Amino acid sequence: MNPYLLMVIKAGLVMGALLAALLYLQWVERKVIAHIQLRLGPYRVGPHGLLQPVADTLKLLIKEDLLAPHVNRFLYLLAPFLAVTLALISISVIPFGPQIEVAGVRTWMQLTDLNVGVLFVLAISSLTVYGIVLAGWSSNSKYPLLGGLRSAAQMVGYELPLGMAVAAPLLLAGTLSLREIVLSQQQFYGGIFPGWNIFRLPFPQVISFIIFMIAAFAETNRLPFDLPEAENELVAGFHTEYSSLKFASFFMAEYANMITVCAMATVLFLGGWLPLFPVEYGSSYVPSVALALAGGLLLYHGLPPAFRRDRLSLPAFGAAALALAVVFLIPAVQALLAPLFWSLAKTGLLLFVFIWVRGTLPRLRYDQLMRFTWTFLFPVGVLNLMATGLVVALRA
Amino acid sequence: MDTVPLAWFLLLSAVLFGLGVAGFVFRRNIITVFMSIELMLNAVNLSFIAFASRLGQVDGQVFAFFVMVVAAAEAAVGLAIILTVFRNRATLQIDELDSLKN
Amino acid sequence: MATAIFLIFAALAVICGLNVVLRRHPIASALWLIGVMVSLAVLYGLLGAHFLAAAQVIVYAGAIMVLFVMVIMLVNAGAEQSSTASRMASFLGLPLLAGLLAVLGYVLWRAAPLAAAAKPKGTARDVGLALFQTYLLPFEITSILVLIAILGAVVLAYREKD
Amino acid sequence: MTQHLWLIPLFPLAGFLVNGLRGRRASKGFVNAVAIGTVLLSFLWAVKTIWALAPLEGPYVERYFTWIESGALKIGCDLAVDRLSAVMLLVVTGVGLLIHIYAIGYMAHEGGYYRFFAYLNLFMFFMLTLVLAANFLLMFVGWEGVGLCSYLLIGFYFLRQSATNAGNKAFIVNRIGDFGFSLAILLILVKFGSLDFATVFSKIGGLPEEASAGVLTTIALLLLVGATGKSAQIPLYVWLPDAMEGPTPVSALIHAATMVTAGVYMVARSAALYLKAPLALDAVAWIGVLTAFFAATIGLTQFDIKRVFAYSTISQIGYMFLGLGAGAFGAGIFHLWSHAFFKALLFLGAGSVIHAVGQQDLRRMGGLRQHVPVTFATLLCAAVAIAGVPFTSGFFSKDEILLAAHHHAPWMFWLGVLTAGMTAFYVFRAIFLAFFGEYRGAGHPHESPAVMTLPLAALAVLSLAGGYFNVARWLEPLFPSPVVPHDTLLVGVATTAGLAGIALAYVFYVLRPGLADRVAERLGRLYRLVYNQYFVDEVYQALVVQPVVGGSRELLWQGVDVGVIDGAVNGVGARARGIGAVLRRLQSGYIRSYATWVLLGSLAALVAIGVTGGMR
Repeated sequence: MNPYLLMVIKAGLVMGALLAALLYLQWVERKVIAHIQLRLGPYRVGPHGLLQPVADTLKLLIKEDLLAPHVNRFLYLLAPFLAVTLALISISVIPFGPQIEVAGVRTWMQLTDLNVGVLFVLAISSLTVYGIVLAGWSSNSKYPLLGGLRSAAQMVGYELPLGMAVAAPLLLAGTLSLREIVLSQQQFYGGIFPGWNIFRLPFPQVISFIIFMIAAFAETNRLPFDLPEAENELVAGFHTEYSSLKFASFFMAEYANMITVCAMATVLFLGGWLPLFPVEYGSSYVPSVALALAGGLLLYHGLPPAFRRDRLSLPAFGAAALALAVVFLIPAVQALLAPLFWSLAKTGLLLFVFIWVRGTLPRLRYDQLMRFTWTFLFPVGVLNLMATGLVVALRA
Repeated sequence: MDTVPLAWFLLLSAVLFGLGVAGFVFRRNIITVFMSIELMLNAVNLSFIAFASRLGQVDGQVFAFFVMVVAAAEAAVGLAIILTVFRNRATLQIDELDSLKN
Repeated sequence: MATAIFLIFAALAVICGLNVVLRRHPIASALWLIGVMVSLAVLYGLLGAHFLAAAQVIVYAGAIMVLFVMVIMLVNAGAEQSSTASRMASFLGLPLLAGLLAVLGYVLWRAAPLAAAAKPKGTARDVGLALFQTYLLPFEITSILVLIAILGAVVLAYREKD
Repeated sequence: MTQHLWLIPLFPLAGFLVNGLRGRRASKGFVNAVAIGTVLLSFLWAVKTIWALAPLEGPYVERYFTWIESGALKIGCDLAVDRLSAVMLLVVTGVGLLIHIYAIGYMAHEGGYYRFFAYLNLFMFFMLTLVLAANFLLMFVGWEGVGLCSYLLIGFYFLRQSATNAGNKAFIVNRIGDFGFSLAILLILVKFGSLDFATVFSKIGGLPEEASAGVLTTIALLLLVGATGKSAQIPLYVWLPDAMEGPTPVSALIHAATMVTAGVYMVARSAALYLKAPLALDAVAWIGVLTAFFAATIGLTQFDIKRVFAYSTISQIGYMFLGLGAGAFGAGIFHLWSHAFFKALLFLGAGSVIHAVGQQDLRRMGGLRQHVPVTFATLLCAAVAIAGVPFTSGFFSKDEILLAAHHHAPWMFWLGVLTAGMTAFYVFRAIFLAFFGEYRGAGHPHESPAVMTLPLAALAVLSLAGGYFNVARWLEPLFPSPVVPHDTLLVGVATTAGLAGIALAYVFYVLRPGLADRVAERLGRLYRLVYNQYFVDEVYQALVVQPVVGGSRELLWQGVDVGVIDGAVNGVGARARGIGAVLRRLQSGYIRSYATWVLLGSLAALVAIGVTGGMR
């Protein structure tokens, strides 16, 4: 098969899935936060508000595109473009599954593998700050400027612990290629316990993982580190002056970044597409079981639904889940999709943690934020890296 | 894959270096002057890496790496100096910073 | 293919470099400079120096230039004004620059062509081995230099509380 | 099994560090405990080491690390013990310990208490280094170190002008000797390529007799210059009487028992060298006997009790040199051994007297027998020992030396006997003046505390009994002794001289108290000459000091320094200022101008490289 055509197909698939995920991640977030706060969340547009993202997108598309007279036009327009582009690029090197064969074509479930994949992701993520900084600067107005400045300091500050946290598992893996990093976590301790980097002996990387996640919160400007857009201090921070589609771009960039860092965490620490326990113990059936459980739950709630409006949607989704569970039992599909399931499940779990944290933790003060990274997170990261390096060197 | 002649890289490097020199000599804003220096460093790095690549050695890349590290250190200190100067003199115009005269 | 990539990004680098020098506003210069750096990163990749390509983006574009942009924003620098205080630079600058470029061009023109090496090195492993074996001492000294620079920057920029 | 010799000097060093750094704020009890404790440990370790190494036939060497390495030259930090240094070790640590204890009482009411003990400990460290050193350079370190401590302790009462002057004098005069010593070390290095005692001395044995006599004699004479400086021999003895400005325990420890005998030790250590340089050995004997005689004559006339003993020390060390020079190295060291006891005792006793009456002039004492009985009794022991009364320590050692001297050159023997008589006379003169007759001073003299009298008693026992350990015989394996027939007649002559001296002193100062002054009047000019110490200080002042000071002031300062050096410096400055005035034009203050200059420079450099063919 023509490699360029294959590339285009794969890119199309990944892009479509990513954009859909971006749309619905927002819905999931609103729903989860609503449930944390004992509310229902979006409910009106479509069943359980499932069509809300579509409505929102429509709204943003047709809103008036304001262009304030005092802005630096070129940069003002460049900033959201830059933000969203950089946020979407990183996904291209992240592997979602092993080599598969579809209709006689063998390929990896990954757009491309660089031998410096990790560095590539770090490089791209170090550029994302420009989107925000430029937005803040070009708006030519007080709050965006402050938001941009804060963002620059914050992202530079948290990039260091992030790098330290990433470097530690790299020492264990001995490669910079994301695909090989996943493959290096294949073994099982005692035949059952996963050898993911987070548990990987001789020096478990739990500390690196925690540092990575904390830094990831800051890098994506999420609560409790969303100082650049702290609405009670800075109105809306760097995107105060933005509206319409450009505003949506920033939103998209934020969610895309979230997905990227969660996928990175999955690859680096949680074994990527590798199952939780060996295939011999039936890990390939986990997707079916999970889907079946979900379907059962939906049917249980849906057959006499609590609200009348759910009388169709709940059973329908339940049935769909059950059907999917059956599909996952087909060996060919199972071999294809089980790794994908694992990788998406882990990423999804981490995304849930992101939302969960947003629903629970208050925002930090700015000085606390900076002090935390420079005086605690970075030193701990360095110590952790040194300990890992020492252990690895001693074992070598 | 065809290879690009080394001379092209060196030419590009020379052009960028010349641009950096021009910025250094003709620009009046101290930050821009500083950025011109970075441009020159980058141009030199390109030469280093081009030579390293063509000679099949890694030493040139290591040198470029050191240049980057030193550039980072230089940027940190230089920008701190610029900030201090701005704080004391409230100007970034390079020609106004002439207290060494007489 | 490689030639095409080179031509595209070399042109990009030169355009960006021209803009660095020609734009009046420091922030514009900074952004164009980032353009130069990213273009150069691509060229490094083309030369097989993948590690340095990544380092170029991470260190230069991601750290140093962020610092520049931050400082520009902090001091809220406006477009620069022209001044003619330095007669030396105004009269001698251009001829000297032309002379420098002429000499460099002469050197390039006279330089003997180098045969392409069999296999360019440049992966993280190659650079890492060179750094931590052959160049271990310089590397460690550089780390001390960076430490001193950090201290120096902190001391310089620290505002004494009255 | 290693003996950890390094511990011996290390203990006092630790004491010095503790007392020197923390002593100011510490209590006296703490300072005492540290100072005495470290010396005690050192003493015990020395005894233990010698015990463990007995019978110590050959030298025992411990090599620690290479101190200096340059080409073929390799100087180690090595310590060694043989019988010679064992004797010195026991003297230094044992007598040192007693004097430390004594000093507790003597210094009880003085300022700078901790400083005093810190210096004493430092002195012990350097002295032990000197004794234990296994090569000349390390020995030189100890040598210089004890000189430093001597300077510090002489000038201990630094608020007194005379004390600081005396300290300076001691230091400067010693520099002359040290210069000789260092020259000797360099010569040894050139000649033998090593400074290690064992290497050097074994190489000496293999040298051809005639070919190397000149160099060896030069080395030996230079070493002798060093020894005369440190051991206060003619012509460099002038510092020792003035050194009595220091506290009395210092006089006892440094300027009687240990440091001043370092020269004797050094000559004995280099015995192999001197035996190959008979001329130098003769010089040693000459210097020794002349010093002994002249110092004794001066001692006859002095009224400061410490000065009397100081000249006595010079004289006695002269004896030791005489012994060495006569080839009886063992006898010299034997006298060093017994002298350490009785001279330390004399000084400590004198200190006790000074402590009792508050001043040092013999004319202001008298009749102290009843007031300070213990001091009197112990001083008497020391006096009989130094006078060579039979069966005391001085009797044995002095006789060994005089017998050897007779064997070497009879006139030296007779001069020595005369000196022995004078020695007995001036020591007992001091005793009689201080303890007999009527008390001529003011106030009520009182006996010293037990902490002072107990060391006195211990030293008294050693002074009387120390001669029964025949050091000379014990050292025989080290030195090829000349066969000296024991001649009872000669011994009898020497002893009689001593007893006669005592009797004469008794007549002059107890039986007929006015006689001494009448004799002095009768002798007139000669008495004044001796009383003023032969005007040696004045002669040195006129012959050496004045020309040097004058020359420095007129020629070096006004001429060379002001004219040439200052002129050159000022000229350079003026020239630089002139050039700077021109170059200042370039300093426009505009960074861009500088940048242009840099551009010009780099362009020029490129072109230069191209022109010179660096570019192909």
